[in-house]
Amino acid sequence: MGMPPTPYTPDPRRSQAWIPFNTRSEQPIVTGTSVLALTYKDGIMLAGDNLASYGSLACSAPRLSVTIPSYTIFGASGNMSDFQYLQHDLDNLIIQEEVTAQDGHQLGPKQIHKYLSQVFYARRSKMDSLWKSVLGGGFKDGKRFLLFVDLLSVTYTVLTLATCYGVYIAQPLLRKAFEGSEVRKIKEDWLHVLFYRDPRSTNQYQITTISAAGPTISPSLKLETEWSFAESIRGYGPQTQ
Amino acid sequence: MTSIGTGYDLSASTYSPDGRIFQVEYANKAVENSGTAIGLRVKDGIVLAVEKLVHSKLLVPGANRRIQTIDRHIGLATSGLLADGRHLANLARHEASNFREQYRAPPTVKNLAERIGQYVQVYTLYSSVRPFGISTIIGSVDKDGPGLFVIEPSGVFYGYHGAAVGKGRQLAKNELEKLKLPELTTREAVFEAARIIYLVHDDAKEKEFELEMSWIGDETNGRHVPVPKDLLDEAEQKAKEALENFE
Amino acid sequence: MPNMSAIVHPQQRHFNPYAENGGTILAIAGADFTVIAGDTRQSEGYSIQTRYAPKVFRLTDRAVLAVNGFAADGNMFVKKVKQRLEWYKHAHAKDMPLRAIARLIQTMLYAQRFFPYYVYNILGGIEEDGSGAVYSFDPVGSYEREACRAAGAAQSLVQPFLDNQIYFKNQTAAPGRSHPSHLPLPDVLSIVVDSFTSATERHIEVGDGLEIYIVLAKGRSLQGVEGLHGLRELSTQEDGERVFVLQRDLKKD
Amino acid sequence: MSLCMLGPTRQCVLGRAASSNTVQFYLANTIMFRNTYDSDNTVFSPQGRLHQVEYALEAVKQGSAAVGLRSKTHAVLLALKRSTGELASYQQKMIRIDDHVGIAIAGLTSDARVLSNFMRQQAMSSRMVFNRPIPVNRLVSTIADKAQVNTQEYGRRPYGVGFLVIGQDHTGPHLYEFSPSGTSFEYYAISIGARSQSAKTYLEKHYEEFAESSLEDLIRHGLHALRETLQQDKELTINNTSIGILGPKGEHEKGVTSEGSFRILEGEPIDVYLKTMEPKVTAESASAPAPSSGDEDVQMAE
Amino acid sequence: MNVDIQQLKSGEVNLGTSIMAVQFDGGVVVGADSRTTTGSYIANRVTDKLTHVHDRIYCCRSGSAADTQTIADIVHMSLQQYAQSFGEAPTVSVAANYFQTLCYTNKDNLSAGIIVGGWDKDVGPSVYNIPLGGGLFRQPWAIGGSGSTYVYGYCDATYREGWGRDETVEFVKNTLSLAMARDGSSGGVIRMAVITEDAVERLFVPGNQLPTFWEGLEVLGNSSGAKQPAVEPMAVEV
Repeated sequence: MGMPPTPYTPDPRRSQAWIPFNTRSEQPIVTGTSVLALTYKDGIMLAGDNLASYGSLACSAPRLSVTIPSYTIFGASGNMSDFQYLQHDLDNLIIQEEVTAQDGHQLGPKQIHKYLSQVFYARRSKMDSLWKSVLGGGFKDGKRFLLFVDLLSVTYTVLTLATCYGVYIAQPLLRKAFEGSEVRKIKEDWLHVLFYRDPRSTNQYQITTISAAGPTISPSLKLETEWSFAESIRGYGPQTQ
Repeated sequence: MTSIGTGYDLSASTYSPDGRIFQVEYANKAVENSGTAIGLRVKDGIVLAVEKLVHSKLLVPGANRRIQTIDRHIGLATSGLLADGRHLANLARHEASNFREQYRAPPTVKNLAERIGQYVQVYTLYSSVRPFGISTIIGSVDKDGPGLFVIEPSGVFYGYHGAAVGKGRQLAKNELEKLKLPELTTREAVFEAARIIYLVHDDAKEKEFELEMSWIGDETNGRHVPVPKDLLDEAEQKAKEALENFE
Repeated sequence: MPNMSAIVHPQQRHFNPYAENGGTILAIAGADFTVIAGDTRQSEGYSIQTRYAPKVFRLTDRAVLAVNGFAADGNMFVKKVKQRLEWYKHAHAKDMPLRAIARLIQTMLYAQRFFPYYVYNILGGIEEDGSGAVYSFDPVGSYEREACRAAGAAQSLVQPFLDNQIYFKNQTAAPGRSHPSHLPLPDVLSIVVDSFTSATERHIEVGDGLEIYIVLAKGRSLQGVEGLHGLRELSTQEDGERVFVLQRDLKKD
Repeated sequence: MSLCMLGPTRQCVLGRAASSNTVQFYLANTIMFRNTYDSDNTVFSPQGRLHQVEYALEAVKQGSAAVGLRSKTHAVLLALKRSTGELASYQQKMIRIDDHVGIAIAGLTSDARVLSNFMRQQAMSSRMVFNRPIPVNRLVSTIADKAQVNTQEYGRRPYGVGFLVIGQDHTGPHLYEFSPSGTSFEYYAISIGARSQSAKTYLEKHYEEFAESSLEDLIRHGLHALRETLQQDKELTINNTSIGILGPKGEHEKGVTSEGSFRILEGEPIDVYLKTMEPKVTAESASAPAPSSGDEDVQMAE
Repeated sequence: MNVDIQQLKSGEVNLGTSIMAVQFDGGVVVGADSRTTTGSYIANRVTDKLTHVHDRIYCCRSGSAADTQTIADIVHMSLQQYAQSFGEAPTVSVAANYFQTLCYTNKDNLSAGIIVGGWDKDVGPSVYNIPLGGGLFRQPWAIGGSGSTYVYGYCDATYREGWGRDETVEFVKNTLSLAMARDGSSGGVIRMAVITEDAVERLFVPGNQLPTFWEGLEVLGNSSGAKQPAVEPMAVEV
């Protein structure tokens, strides 16, 4: 009908079918930034700020979660809606695997890690990734365990972990100091650095821990910050007034 | 029994000339022959108890549970064919999970009883299936407070303050009627339930039995869990004493 | 809404389902043994994700598989191979022979021809005739049996070294003598350790730890490496082929 | 074993009932024969029983016996293998499901193969998704649930096989019985198959000793129980006996994994265990009543 | 005939919008402007973006008109079914979750930012925000649409807990009018609905009676009263 030929565009209704790479449009929209995690003497500690960013617009939302009654805590960076989906999915899993069975065979952090990696792998193989990275930890049968899964289902476990900006800013410090006794203090120091340097972060944060005593999750806490040194700064070079 | 040999009792899809469906009645027989199950709906919670007949002393005590958990806050006890009970429990779990998926909220026990009732009823319609050989007690504390329902093999379901199914149901109902259920606490109800199960158990005819109990209430944080060992022991002890005094 | 232009009209984003997680693997076949090794660093770009992520896996008492490339695919692939082997064991009440595992891996890789597992596999072990064997694969299943092979990030550094040390390329034998066709186990182990030490020096994605698996033919001894520090046996049978693993540190910088 | 193994007299009734369509025939026969409520699994008898299911339980009893028992550390299965003749090999009575689960079967071998394959799939998917050995109780429940469907829908027959399942998890070893009625129970010790009641009597007499028994003692008890199911002139031999073990390596064993994975012993390796058996007191066994072929363990209702 | 979907998308009718919902003690006030655009053309200047989905539950729609209408219709139907099968009105949370599920599962193909507000007997008034991408956030107040970015600061500075109906209506009216003034894609009239246990009351502010604020100087200098020096031609040296 006299229309110029158009280049191939995928039909969204055929999303089940094979789609060549680079044609699917997808991106995270409401996102969360760094989460930090470390192994300490008695268990695992996670920290993250309470910020969901909509582009550069800031909203507040918690990003840490405890799966009860199992032995796992987790936090997430990336798409907030995918985080909520995952919370819901894990809740269903816990009901199915633990609550209704009530036979003492509870899923430990290692099992949850495996499960998450399977979910993430299935989604990335459908070219429909859960656009986020999950970082979690757990404590079961006297053993502590830190886990990581990202949108490509790349998984690993180490003693200290961080996502987003945290990888570059906090992780080197984490690695050096992780066996220190005042873990909470260390955590706050890193959150400081992150707040000062990550434009998508805030000074309100939460900390969650898991140990032999079980999981805990803090209320929203506020980071005291230091700006007074800035008052006397003038210009960028020779300027003095 | 007038039904036998008429030929009208061989299929769930056949009425007798006087309008009865014998297969459903026979299914009820399967229930009437098996261990009693009771449910108490009280002021602040629910207690379920079953008389678990032990057919061999080689069985591991406490291992073969007959009360099942459907969702965090929902429990289910059946009397009748054991395997049918598991089938229905799995169905109920499926329904509960569907409800959560759709409404992102925990299901109420009334919703579930309704869905289970519909499912059971379908098995009374066709010759290609048989009715469920179980009566089901389902209980929960949900947003509407404590709720207790019984689903019969015919698919009908009713709400109760106190429910009893199985072999000793008549005696159990008499006992339940004597109680002021809406005034009892869940903890008190545990003792009453234990006493009733011990009372209706007929040791002259029956082999050994095991008492299995679960509860939902403020003390369990709204969750359906087995009654803790120490409380169960205490309730059994009291029940045995009561039985001796009774006799 | 902020950036309406960016958000309301979804941008064409390039979702790449693959990542490159670094590391290097190699395998060398001897006359009656095979050595399969890999480093344990896992990285993405310039950041090290973990210093210990195994890349070499025992499949049976006579087969060991090393995988390298995209870690998620690698882990999934190994798991699937293991499950196929489990079914084989259910059906035949014995472990699958090495050459059959090699063929199985070829089939499994090619089945994903149009959305490949982005992994390079090296399978090492003992054949039914008792000889050491190494099979190397490309991501879509092309494979061949070789005497030695390196793959992964530092392939271009390690393979020429192996060519020289194992195949004696660019070496002239002393007059009247010829190169041996197979090296003894202690020599092979030092070549493996040297390969990884050098690769760690010159390649940023290699390092942290080294895992060396040794598979011995039925009835063969460890040929003088018994006393090695940290040598652990993984065999399930005492009278068949035997598998050992040896762990060594590599530089962590 | 063959598929046609239901009680011969009932089979005859079935055949005739099926060939006649007249109501009169039914009327006449309900008086003469036991009932007409046993021809398919979607019919309850007036007593609320499911005869087809009960017959399936009979099919289990046609199979040779299997015995299972456990201690605090081990679970073992012992089974009697039949051979159809001098030239034939012995049947397979035990199947490995996973490292931590094994089963012994009695009844229709072909049904057992379908169900055991299903169990293997379940076990593997648990390892795939959670990297966890499947909890044994859940594994047994899944096949019980599968079997229940065959007791309720037309056009199917209940499975004709019973299993003894042993498995171990972090709470130790376990023993379960699965039956075609769709139930599963956990036992300290139990037997299924032909003349299993005799074995059960032995087990009931001794089960309190099992918890603290060594593997060797446990096997000896198992062999004693299994022997009770033999016909007068028969003996347990290395050819007709299978032993399945779960738990740490025993005195006479070689090449057992550190987790104590499931292994099946057949032939020569079991000789050492057969030798530990105490000779049977013939006088007592002669006076023991022959096990009835009644339905003492038909347990649909409970 | 080939149809380029991307081209269709760019030509579709958009609710370049200012929408809002605020919770107060006895209920919720929802509000919206009335402008609908196709590109730079105002397709409808008196749109009603407050959509009834159940007796005491409304949603405010932003994004593609077609997408959000379809979603609202589906949720409307689902809530009717809910009320029929359970014999009671759905909660706002149930409605919000319906929206969330639709927006999340189809996030790649939809442009829809929705705010749900209403009253139910379980929790009283509540407001849920479902931005692009399909997350679900319960908030005491929510603003959305392209106009909202201009008034976040105003809302943060002004909103107080414990307000009654009238203060809340005033807040919504002012916020929307400020947003409409700054956002070219918003405009027209203000429509509001006050949802309480007893009733839903519709409020309307015509485009010529919007609250006004500082609006700049119409012609630079005129309103300041200061004398401007006369403009003279530049002196040029010859």
